[in-house]
Amino acid sequence: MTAVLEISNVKKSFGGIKAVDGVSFDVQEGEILGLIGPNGCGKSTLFNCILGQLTPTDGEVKVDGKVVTGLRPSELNRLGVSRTFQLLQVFPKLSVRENLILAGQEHQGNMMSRLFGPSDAGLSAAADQMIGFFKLDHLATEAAGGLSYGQQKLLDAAMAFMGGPRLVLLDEPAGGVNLTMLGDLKERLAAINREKRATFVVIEHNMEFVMSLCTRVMVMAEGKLLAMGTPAEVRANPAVIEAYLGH
Amino acid sequence: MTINGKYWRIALGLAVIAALIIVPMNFNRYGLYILSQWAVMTIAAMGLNLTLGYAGQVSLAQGAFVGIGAYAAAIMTTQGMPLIAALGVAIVLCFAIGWILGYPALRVQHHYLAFVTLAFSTLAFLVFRNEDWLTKGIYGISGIPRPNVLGFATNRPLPFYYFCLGSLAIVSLAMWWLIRSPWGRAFVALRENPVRALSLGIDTRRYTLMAFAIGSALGGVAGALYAPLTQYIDPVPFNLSLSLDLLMMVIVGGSGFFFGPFLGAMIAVLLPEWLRFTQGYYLMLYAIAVMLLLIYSPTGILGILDRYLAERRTKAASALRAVTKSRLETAP
Amino acid sequence: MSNLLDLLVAGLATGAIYALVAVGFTLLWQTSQTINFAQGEFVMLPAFLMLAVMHAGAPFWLAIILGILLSLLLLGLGFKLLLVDPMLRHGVLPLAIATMALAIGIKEAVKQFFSAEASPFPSIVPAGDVSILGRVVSLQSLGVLALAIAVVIGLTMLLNRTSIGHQMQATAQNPTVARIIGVPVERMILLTFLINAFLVALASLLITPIYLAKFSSGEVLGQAAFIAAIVGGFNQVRGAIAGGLLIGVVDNLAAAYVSTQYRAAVPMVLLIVIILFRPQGLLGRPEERTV
Amino acid sequence: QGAPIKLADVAELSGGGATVGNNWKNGIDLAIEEINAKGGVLGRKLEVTHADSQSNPGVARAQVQKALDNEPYVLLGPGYSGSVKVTSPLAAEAGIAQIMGGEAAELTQGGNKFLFRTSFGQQSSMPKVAKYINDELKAKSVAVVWVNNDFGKGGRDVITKEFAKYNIKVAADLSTEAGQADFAADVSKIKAAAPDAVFIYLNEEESARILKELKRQAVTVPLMGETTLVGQKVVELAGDAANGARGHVGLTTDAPVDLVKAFREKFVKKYNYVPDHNGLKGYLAIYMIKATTDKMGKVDSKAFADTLHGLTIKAANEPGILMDVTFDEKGDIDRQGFLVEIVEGKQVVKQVLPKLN
Amino acid sequence: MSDAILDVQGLVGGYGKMTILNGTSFSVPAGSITTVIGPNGAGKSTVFKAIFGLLKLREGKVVFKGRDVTGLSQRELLNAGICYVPQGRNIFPELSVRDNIQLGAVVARDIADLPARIEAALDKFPVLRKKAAQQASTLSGGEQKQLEIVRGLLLNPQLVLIDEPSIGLSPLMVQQTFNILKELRDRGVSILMIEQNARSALEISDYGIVLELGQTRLVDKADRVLNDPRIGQLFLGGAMTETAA
Ligand SMILES: Nc1ncnc2c1ncn2[C@@H]1O[C@H](COP(=O)(O)OP(=O)(O)OP(=O)(O)O)[C@@H](O)[C@H]1O
Ligand SMILES: Nc1ncnc2c1ncn2[C@@H]1O[C@H](COP(=O)(O)OP(=O)(O)OP(=O)(O)O)[C@@H](O)[C@H]1O
Ligand SMILES: [Mg+2]
Ligand SMILES: [Mg+2]
Repeated sequence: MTAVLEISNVKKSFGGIKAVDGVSFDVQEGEILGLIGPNGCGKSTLFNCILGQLTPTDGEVKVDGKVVTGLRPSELNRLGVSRTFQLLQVFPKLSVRENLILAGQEHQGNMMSRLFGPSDAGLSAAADQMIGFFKLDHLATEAAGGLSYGQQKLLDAAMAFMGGPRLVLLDEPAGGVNLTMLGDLKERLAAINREKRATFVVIEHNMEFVMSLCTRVMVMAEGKLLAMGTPAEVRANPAVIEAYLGH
Repeated sequence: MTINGKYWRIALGLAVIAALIIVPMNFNRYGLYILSQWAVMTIAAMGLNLTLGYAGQVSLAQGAFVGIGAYAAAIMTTQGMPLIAALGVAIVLCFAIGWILGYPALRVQHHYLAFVTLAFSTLAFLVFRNEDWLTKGIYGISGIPRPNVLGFATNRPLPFYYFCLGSLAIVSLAMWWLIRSPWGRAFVALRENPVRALSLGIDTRRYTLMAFAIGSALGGVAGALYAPLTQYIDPVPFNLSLSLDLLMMVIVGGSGFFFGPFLGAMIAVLLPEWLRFTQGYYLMLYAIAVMLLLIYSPTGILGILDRYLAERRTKAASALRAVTKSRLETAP
Repeated sequence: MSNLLDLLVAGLATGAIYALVAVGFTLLWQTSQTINFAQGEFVMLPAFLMLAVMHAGAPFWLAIILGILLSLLLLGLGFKLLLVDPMLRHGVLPLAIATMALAIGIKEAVKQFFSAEASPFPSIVPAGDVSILGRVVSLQSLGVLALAIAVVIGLTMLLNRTSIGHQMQATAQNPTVARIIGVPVERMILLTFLINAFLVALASLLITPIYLAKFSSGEVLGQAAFIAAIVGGFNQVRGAIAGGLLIGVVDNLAAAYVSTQYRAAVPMVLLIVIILFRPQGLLGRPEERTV
Repeated sequence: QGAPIKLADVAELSGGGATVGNNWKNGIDLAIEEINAKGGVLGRKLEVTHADSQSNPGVARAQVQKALDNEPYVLLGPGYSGSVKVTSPLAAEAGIAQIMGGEAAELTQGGNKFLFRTSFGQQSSMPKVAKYINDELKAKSVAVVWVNNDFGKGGRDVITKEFAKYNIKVAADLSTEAGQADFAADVSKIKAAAPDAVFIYLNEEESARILKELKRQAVTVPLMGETTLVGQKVVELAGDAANGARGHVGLTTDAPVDLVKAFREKFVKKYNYVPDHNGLKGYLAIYMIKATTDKMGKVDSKAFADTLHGLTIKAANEPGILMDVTFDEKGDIDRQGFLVEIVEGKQVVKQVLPKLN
Repeated sequence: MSDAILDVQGLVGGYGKMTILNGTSFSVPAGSITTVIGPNGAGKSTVFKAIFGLLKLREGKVVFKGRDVTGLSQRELLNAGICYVPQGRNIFPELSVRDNIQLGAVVARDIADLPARIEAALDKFPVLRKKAAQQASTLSGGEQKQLEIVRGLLLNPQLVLIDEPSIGLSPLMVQQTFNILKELRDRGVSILMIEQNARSALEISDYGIVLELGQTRLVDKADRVLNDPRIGQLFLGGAMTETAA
């Protein structure tokens, strides 16, 4: 197995606040890594540092062995890294289908072919398939801003898959998604993981989801790595129970 | 939109085009001048509509680009060069300057961006006015010739109007193509949610600069037509108020709608003319009319149409939902 | 050297005027996220209202009171009901454009119903000069500066220390949520525009004796003040003071040491530089969002 | 009793030149009202349409085009030299006389046979100013303050040329903006240059502001200007600070001429304010039309320009013309002028500069 | 259910011409926790908006304590004793955390013990105390949600409408929030909650409502809803339990 993502000693502080305080770990190809930790422990900030949304104060991020710190999110995405956001991030005035085409179009052809080629960049079929899968058929032509919370969340996840990514970072994909749908989503992730060897890092507070989906779970607390291990190990770890799980 | 609706739209479009060609044939010089002005301003507004309406980048510099285009045309054609060359220079120059002006948009947005571009617009005006050696300063450049197009002289108002109309047609087609291409979608993404766009591999930086550059280049085209239209230019028409007028055209017509600039320019160019009979009150009435229009439809004239279409769409969607519903209800 | 001091003092005097007008921009942004392109005209108009009352034979003090009341009515209540209400929901631009049209409307109306000529305006501050550090400064300028500072302090206290102020800001930042937690949103918006109307009336009273009452004086003033507001920090009322004074001084220094022909360029360049290197302005608060 | 005689006016009714244009328009309306009250011209009433150029040459061109399409008897305006420049070829092409308010020197130099001034062009007024500065003020170095538009720049260009003839040095050459409010920096530059005199060529309001600032900074050298420095408006706006300012005045409502005083009273009565020279220009334009038409004895738009060239109109015969005036072949004007000084808030005529011929 | 504090009767309404609610009816027994579940887009949030006067209804009415409150303003509803914590992110980004919280009490009449109440709330969410002076937009997603919950419960309401409070909260904080809701219920406050985290929510609830396509599919005791196999299959991810087990 090779490491798709290598994080070494990443730090990020805002003024005096150390949001991420020296985190290092690797993600192997084909892995589904869960990332959990109390609110405000720096999970989303870590994602943002990895993906170039924020510049880390210190440390290094490698994708496929290549240093990517300082690359912009779009460049990372072109390398096959995509993501979802914790807070709703869709294009509210575009229709669901347009949202999905948009999410994939930069992975088709080049600037010129996108200017002179077909209007949908050849993605209509793929988009409709995605729509079907997430049960958004009756909403395909509706503006994404008018979707319910959970539907937008699903759309956001669907968008992350349109570019055929190799590494996907999901920030709380389950929040607000109906349990039945969530089961489907989980299966979908597992399937993509199996068939396309895509790698996932998932931030989630839904323990059932994390524990049943992930091969490995990492726990953060106060910007630092608190524990790392299989779901069962983590669930039994007293420090994790104390800081995060409760009971 | 049903098939029927589509035919209606095409028919309507052809009728408007035919009217634009035929009706002005017996207009007087003044009427043709105003219509030519409308065509020119529409081109400039279309450029701004791309930058602002589609890509969401507020610019108060479009007037300056019209100025740059106009000066390029005036200086070159009074030196005996053909307008087509001047047009090329205007496009390239405005594209390049627009590209550079786009850089601030990578750092700031909204009103901050508006003011950076406003500052640029003021600087451009000062250059037009102060650099006498190039622009003849405040005295302006007179005796700007009108071009020969395909061997036809356009000195008379009617041929020149057709020249402007033809230019407008070409620009419109190019714009239409651009907007419906994936680029157009990327521009909208920039406006709607740049953060998400970036994470989807959309090079927001390049698209932002493109939006500025292409929009500005269209400003340059408009300027290069404006110079032979008035045959005299000085710096004053290209001050901030032109930029504000163009902005008004875009918003009043309906920003982010393809036909918005056509209507916006019509309001801005023709409405004051229609109101002239009220003498001293005409600008006041014009201002009131613009305000009333925006009060009635803050999203511009095409916003009204859009509201109507949206209603039809939701009706259709509602029906779709009803179907889903009955299907689910009959399911076990 | 003495020359430099002269310029500084003169620049501060002009800057105080910009500051006083700029406060309105920052106030409206902080409390309703609106941009009023007619703010310069808003400052121009009350003076004419007062002049009109005086022409009708009323004494100056009565004209001031009536002028302020009329401003509250027209520029506060009327503005809010007619333009702000229908457009506020549709984002910044439509309203901004509507205020541009309004600016034209006000200018034309003043020209049509009063005069295209400039007229002098009585000063409530005695017209004398005082000497500070050996420099001659007019009492009027000092009055403007004092008022600008007082207004900024007063508004800052109101916005940051009182519940009303928080409610006004909440209304601006997220009206739906403000409504949900019981903020009387309509009243807050009205209050915002009434305060603005009151401020422009005061500003008009102090500035017009220096600027003269003229239909077009709002253009220059509005634009300079706008730039001052951005430079100082658009989302903080206190930014107006910093920006106003800075622009006033820079403008004067530029005219003296750069080139009078390019005088207007210098504040613009300053604006660009400041926005690019400190987008939030000198005293503004950076707009941070987590994603 | 024929149909009314149609006149068309295109002026700066809004935008930067609104003050100019509105004065001009009011002057025109006043004259027409008077003439029509007395039975019109050759028994026909005058009728004018006003159009707004928005102080923008492009719009001016459109409006003039529109006006010409309606075939007026004579075209009036515009007042901005740039706007005159774009529109005069149209009028010439249509063969219609254009009586305008622009003062830029070059307007009448191009051999246009249809263009007429209502006041001195800068090429006739500036030499008088320069001569006065040289002969009377004996200044060897002068600071020039001008407003950076076509009016100000034109004046500045002519006067600096004239100064060169007298070997007068331009100690400071200060461009200012229309609508500028703060002249502290300009005045401190003037002080630093220590000239023997200051030549000020600004609009009325800015003139008033710079006069105040000159006083505040205690500049005591003679201040010289043109009509716009010593007008009643400036005195009203600048108060004490205007005292001592001198200027050459081609047209002023303060002229020590009874007819002009009477005009001023009529104007104030109708419009409630004291007109500047643009009000006079508009008024005179109409009386030029009347005198020329009376002279021709017919309303003939084609012959109009020919008749007006070389015509002398005497105030004795046509009181509305206020002062005797002669038009040369270029359409330039010759008339009495004045050198005035503000003394205790009043214009005092120091010299009368007689008509050249 | 005669002692219903809230009675929702035949609501019909939606966005523009689109109908989302097709005659939704249910009632909320006083002093209970009632949880609404249903698929995404069923119209759950829309019902809350309708109750809280944020949606124009075409038909139906909302009765609170026997009084028709349909179409009242939010201020009036708050004064009547209903408060509402919406879904998603609903903070005032440029105000400080403390100012945000204090704004929760704009309509409060008894402000004497307000500081004490705020302190008590901050005790339950210590992160917020630590960050009280920070600008609210710099909070993490979950912290923002905590802020909203604190702000929303600052008044002494009789009925709380709370829309998916668990989104973004860590398990510990979900427990904390549910504990607070239970405490409120024990003090006699009625709670109407929407949750996708349906199992945990139904466990602390007294009643459950299943909403689908804008209509009430089922209203029953919470444990019965939880154990209804068909409901489990359709809305609670029936298969999930097996994999998790
Ligand atoms: N602002 C809006 N404009 C148009 N349609 C909307 C709007 N908000 C919601 N809808 C539509 O109404 C339906 C119901 O939405 P609602 O938010 O009530 O769902 P929900 O049951 O709360 O779902 P979730 O569990 O995902 O939050 C959805 O299909 C959605 O598309
Ligand atoms: N722009 C900012 N300025 C100051 N502090 C910030 C900023 N952005 C984030 N923080 C702080 O950094 C910390 C980590 O935030 P982050 O969003 O990464 O948390 P998280 O682990 O994703 O939490 P959650 O589970 O609630 O989403 C928080 O304490 C937050 O307040
Ligand atoms: Mg997070
Ligand atoms: Mg919902």
